[in-house]
Amino acid sequence: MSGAHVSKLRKPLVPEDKTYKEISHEILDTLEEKPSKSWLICFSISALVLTLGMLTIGYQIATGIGVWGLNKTIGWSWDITNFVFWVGIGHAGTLISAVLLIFRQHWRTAINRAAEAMTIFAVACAGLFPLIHAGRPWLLFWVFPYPNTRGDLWVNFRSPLLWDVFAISTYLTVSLVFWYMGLLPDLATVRDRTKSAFRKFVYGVLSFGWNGSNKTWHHFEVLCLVLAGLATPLVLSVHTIVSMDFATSVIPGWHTTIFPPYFVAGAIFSGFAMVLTLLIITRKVLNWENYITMGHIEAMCKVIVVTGMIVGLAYGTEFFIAWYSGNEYERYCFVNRATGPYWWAYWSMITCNVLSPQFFWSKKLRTNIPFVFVISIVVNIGMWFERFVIITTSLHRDFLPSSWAMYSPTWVEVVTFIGTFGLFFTLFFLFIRVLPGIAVAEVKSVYRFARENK
Amino acid sequence: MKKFVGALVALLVLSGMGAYVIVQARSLGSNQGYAPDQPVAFSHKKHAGELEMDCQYCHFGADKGRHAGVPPTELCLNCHSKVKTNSPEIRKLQNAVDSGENIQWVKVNHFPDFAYFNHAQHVNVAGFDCQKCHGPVEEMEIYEQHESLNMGWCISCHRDNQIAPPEDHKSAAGGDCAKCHY
Amino acid sequence: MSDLTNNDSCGTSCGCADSTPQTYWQDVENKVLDPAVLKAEFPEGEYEAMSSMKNRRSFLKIMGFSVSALPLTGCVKIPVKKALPYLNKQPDTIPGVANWYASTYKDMPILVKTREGRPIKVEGNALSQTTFGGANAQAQASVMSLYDSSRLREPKVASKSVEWEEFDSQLKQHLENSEGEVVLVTPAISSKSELAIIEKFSKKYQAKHIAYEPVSKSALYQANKITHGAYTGAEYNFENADVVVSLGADFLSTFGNGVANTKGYSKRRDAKTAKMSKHIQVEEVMSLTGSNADHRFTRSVADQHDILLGVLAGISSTTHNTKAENKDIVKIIVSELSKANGRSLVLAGENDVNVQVVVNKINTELGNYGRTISVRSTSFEKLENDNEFESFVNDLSEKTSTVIFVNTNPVYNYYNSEKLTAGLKKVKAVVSLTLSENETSNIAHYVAPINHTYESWSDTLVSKSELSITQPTIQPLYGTRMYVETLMSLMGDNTSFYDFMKSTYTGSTSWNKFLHDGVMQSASLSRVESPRSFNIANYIKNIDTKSSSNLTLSLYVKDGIGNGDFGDNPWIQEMPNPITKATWGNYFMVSPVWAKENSVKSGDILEAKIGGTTIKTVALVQPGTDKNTVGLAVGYGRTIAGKTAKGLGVNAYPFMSASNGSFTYNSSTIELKKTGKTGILAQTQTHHSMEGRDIVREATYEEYMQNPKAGNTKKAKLFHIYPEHKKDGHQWAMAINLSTCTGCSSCIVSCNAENNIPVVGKEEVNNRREMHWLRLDRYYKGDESNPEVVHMPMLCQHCDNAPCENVCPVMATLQSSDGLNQQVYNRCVGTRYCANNCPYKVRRFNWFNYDRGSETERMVLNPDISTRTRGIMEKCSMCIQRIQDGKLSAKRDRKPLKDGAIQTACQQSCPSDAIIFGDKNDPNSKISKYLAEERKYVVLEDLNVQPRVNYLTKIRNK
Amino acid sequence: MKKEFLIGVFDCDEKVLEATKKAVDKHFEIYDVYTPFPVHGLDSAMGIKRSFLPYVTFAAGAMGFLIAILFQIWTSAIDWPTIIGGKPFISFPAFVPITFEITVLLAAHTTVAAFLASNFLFPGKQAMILHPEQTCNKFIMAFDKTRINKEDVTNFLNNNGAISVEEKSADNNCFALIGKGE
Repeated sequence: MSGAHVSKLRKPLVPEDKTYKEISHEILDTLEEKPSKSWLICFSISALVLTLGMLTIGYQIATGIGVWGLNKTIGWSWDITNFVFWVGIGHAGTLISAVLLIFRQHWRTAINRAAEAMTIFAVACAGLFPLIHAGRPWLLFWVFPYPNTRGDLWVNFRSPLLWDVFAISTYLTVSLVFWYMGLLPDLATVRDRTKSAFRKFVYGVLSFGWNGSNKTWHHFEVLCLVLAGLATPLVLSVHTIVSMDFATSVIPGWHTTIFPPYFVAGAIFSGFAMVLTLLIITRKVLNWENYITMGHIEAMCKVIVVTGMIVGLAYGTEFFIAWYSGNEYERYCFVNRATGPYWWAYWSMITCNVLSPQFFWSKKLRTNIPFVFVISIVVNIGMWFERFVIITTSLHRDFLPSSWAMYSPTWVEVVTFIGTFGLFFTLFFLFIRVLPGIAVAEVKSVYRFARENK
Repeated sequence: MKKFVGALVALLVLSGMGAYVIVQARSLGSNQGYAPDQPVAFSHKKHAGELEMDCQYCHFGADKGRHAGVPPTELCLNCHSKVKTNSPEIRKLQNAVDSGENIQWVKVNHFPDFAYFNHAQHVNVAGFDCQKCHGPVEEMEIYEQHESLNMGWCISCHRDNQIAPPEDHKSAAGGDCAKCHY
Repeated sequence: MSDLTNNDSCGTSCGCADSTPQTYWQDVENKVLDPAVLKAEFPEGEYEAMSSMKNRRSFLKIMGFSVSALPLTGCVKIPVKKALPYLNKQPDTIPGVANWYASTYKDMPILVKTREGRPIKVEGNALSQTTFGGANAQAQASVMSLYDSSRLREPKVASKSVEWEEFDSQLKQHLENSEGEVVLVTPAISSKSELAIIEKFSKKYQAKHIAYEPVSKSALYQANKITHGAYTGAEYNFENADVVVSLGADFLSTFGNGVANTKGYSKRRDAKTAKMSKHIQVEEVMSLTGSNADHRFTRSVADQHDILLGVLAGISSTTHNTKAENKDIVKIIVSELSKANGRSLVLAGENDVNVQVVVNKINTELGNYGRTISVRSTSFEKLENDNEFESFVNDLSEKTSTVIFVNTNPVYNYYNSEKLTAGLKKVKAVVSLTLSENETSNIAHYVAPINHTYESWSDTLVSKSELSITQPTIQPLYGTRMYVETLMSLMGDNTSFYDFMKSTYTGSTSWNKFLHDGVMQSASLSRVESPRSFNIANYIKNIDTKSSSNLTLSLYVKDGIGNGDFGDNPWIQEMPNPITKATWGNYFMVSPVWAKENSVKSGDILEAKIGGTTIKTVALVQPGTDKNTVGLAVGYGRTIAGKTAKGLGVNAYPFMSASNGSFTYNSSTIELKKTGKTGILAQTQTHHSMEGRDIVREATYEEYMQNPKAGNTKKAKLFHIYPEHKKDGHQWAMAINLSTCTGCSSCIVSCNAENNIPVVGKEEVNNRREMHWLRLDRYYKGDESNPEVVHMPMLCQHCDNAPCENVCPVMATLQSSDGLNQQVYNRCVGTRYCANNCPYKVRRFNWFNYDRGSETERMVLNPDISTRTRGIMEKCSMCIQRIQDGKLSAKRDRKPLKDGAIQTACQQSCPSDAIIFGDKNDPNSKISKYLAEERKYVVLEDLNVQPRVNYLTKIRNK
Repeated sequence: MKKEFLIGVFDCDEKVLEATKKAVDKHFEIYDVYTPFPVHGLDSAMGIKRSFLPYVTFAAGAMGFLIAILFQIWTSAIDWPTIIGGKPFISFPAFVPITFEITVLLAAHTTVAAFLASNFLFPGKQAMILHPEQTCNKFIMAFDKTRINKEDVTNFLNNNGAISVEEKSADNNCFALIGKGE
């Protein structure tokens, strides 16, 4: 594998010359080694935060939703904000693996595994909120249409919340199998490399008896394509449906036909930002600079600029339509967002989402890793505010001024939200410890891209 | 071929298990057939069957109001102050009235309190026989819950008997949730 | 009672911080039932119903009953429940069927609904010719006070509990042996039989009977004595009044018989049915009555005096130099009054004899006596007399043998409490007959509980020509005794008051009819007094018209709480004040002008210096308050009271004073300063402007007369993209007349009582989580110092195209075939999506398991309605239980359902008949006629949610 | 059951691709080629037929679509029609999202199930490994010893870039891992 020829037009996706074996080793050795100190610290903090979050949720379920800061006017706030926030983050992974697969974007191979894992963990965090936001979560199984003793009382298929149930569960399970199918060859590699009998057994079970047979590879590639084909509309549908929670309602600020594309763009925006955040950490911690290259980071920055501008356009369009519609409630709602008691949330959103990505026009800035890291976090903060603005400021002043009210979160909501970060990072740190964090087989398959063998 | 047979068997076993779970789940919480021992060995068979007493002689609330009611102990003594006064079971009644310590009957038909049921609606207005819901009480030595009394059971009857009200009463509203739940 | 502990353990403690302890409540599907509900749900329970007057057994025995809910050992499939029949047949009681008894609450003839012997709901008695079926919020809430667990349960001598016999013998011995004066202090009494017993008692022990009311109308009675020769109140006939001028008199609520006044007043407020009256109000703080006025002027008390004298001068031969700023007001009033000679009514709220004499003079001059106002004397009343009470306090000495306080609490609500207490210390024995322990009973040697009204017999003069019976609807819950029977017993008379009272009504038919109807009309109960001559100049000269540049404290009476008697009633505490929308406590009501000058915001804690006293409480910036006036409600700041009232708010009574022989409520100078701290001002509404939205539609009377559609011309262009569902059979609808709705809030409490709506407490109201299904939106319009006010009852609109229904994932809310928006509590999982998507924000979520009080207190619950546990959405059901009951009754009688046979709780309680409910498919129904009205509109029509609740344009006679 | 194989070990994807093409030309019956990643063109070189999976996807998707739409219509309009928000019993627009989701759900999962079933992959299956690095960096061309001329093939492999040619016997008992093996 020595003496690779380097293309003049494109840079190879794996910049340094490696053997396939070296690739395997560099990526998979983490799984064999004892956990590093930094990993242990990160993991412990995450697990601690997760535990705190879970205890808080336990307290909330035992006592009642009243421990949150909601009221008769504002029935949703942090709970659904966090839900939409996490669902949004959960979009980039599938998008990277599915859409980019269909478009044959080979650079995706280095990041798709982690991004997909992130998707699943984010969707798990998201799914938590609809569960715990219910007044009687122990009865939530009623949302499934199963035969029952109540004269077969079914569910309301007209409810966007029910659409959510189907959309989120479909998305979660399809993402999960998609991700897991992709893992099979790599798990087999781990299984065959490891010396430990225990690992051999565990990865043996997990790898489904994969042996690299080309008959299987053939079906496998078709399967990936099919799943990618299904996941692409799916990923668009999920945030579309989430946006319909609001778009199909009558509340000014919610009742907006622009929501589906606006939400999807926002989701990609926030998802890519989160992928950036995570991968910047991971490539540093695991020394994967060779696989997750500056090219990847730049590409993602460009996606962020584009989606950020789409989101900005959506903000402008919303405002324009509210004025143009002549509907006094709509008009008031949007003026209230910008100038009402929650003006700071609105302007935080604008600053973080529309202004901050503009820095990425400059190549200097978008190749400055600490800067990119900061902006990626800023974008996520902005996207959280976007959902908060949509949900809370629309609700707090709707039609009848007599019911106008204010909202502020309690410690329970704050800790629960932080707790989901605990869940997310606990899962993520576990993932990079026990599963191949980069799709080894796929990296190998694109290793020769823009590089010719002698 | 073997694979197919195996898969088929597995499928059959799985669907069988599923069906079993569904059937079991559907009878969950139902108390059908519940026939507890009562503190007084009262026989509906004797009173309602052989003696052909009218149900509403004792359960006089059934025609008038929400509850059919367990009859006041004094009511039993209308007859039993003369009839079979020596029976130890009857003496329990007399003792109860004398001492003021009431007899604790065991409730058989249990309705959850989120479901409103009105006897008068069914007995007086719809004109149903008691047996329609309570089964052949006149044959029961020990009274038992004859029907499942779950919502599906209520609903099936409400569907079958879209009770035609007298001309002027309009909507029987037989299927509305708020017929029972409020 | 083993089952009770069982219940405790199954309950969940609630974390909402409030002074009231949180306890448990059963889940709607919890199989271990709470006994209070069990009693209702499964009335085979042995508790003995108070079904007839004759067959009453000790209710305490009921408390010993037992309904076991023990899980079967081993196979826990369903808990074993015991069904306990009545031991004895209970005539008139059919389990699950309500009995209604006529009774009286204060001056309101009422009907009490009992279920299995428990009073659970109060409604007005429609046979009354005084209140015509109206009942105010207090009457609605009174049933809650009955069960109050802070009620006193046994007599006490020197703080030690004793048996009744012991109490009687000790006190009797004291009365017989002790030398000196005996004084009996009661509230104002207008009961024939009670007064007869008191008279006997007075005779036997040479006792002096004084009537005392902390919120006194003594000056009015004195004025009537001067002008008509009778120490009595006046009766007003608002129905005959074309022009009503009120100077600070809150006649729709706290001045006189508010319900009777509202009934008459509202008959002239519906522009469709009668010539609309014109109402002019001049007042220093915004009152409920003022909020309904066609012309309202914010003026200080001194300015009101000025206006009063100006008006007198304008219509009579007296002269007065009216201040420049009041000239216009006087001009308007005089011109309106002179257009309506003999058909007008002038009232003043101030407890000042000079003012009241001048008012009487004005009414005389206008020829109103005999038409809109009458003074009738009767021997069947003993009214409060501030003078008498003043001299009683002054004369307290060692010479006084005994002071018996009957249901009065002057140690709390007399302005000079210290002097009174010091005086009482000299008295040999202080006796307090009281419902629950209070500040007065605390210093009394003998303390004995009295019955609640619903445990008592009485006959009350509710108007000068109508008697209303009070009959018990339950055995005394806590071993209490009617105070009259205590007096009888102290006289050695061991017969019952019931027998005595009955014996005064000769002829069994009249008694039975009285008992059945609850009311009895007779002109012979009183005599009409005609005006006498007097020298008006003597009174004019005593009226002070000098404006003060200092802040003046004006004490006012809050609707509901009244003089403080209702402090321990959680329903009343949580009822938002009709004007301020504040609950749970009192506050300094300051004008927006003053607030701006001193940069004070609502919720700031202010420190006030009044005389030598300093108090601190929150400020509420109230539009329509005079800039030199600070309003403060009486009735708060209790130090010895039940769990609800204790420590809530500040006591305003010490800032009363006495002058001209009567109590004065608005003379103290007050200095206010900011403390820099903020407090809780639990308001249910914090935004007061309609923001120019099309919510309440309005027109002036003039515009309406030209075009009945005036103000209601906007019509949204609606179209349906779907075919509509067929709407046959009964189709329920409601109409609310905004012209007659006064905002009195009786409907709110009635709805609470009918529908088991939980009380959430101050903190939770402040968190904007009150549970009221029906709320009254109050909006201000125009000038901040004197805004126009609208009241709008807002409840579930039962939309045909309900946005809430679409979004519920589990179909817990859907449309019924008769057009109601049903909420199925037991199906609800609590996503709150429906509440978010409700444009009217009328859905209420159970954030916690709310405290339903003690076991006895829970007996007030309506057994036909489930109590909702936490995590469940609830809302107005249009009183579905009443609809079901009405339909069932009609079906049982094999008769068509009559229009009006079904009344919702809010409709029934409305003293101004502003709410109409019925079948809109019935062309002859009242509701159909309302729906065909030109004034009819629906709120947020352009959303095309097709509400079933309609509103009629508010017409102002401007 | 043991099976005897002759394997050629390659260290480069291009070489194994070339060799495969030639082997097919020479009519050597290739048992399978094992590669650590999918080598582009290898499947067609081996003459593997186009995967049937897309047909499964389509069929399952169509099935999901039908099930979803019919179930929603049946529950909302036939089994228990309820008036919700004034909308018709069959509110087609409202049924679209769930119909789409169920279509995707069924299509995706059925395809995965078909993939696993057709390749006989399941959790705990014992992988048949002919060379320890076949999932890492070696490309293995395997021949069933019983169906080839050993010498010809060995020569062929040696001449076409194989770094070594080995004889392997492999246990293809797929259950060995979970302890049911011999």
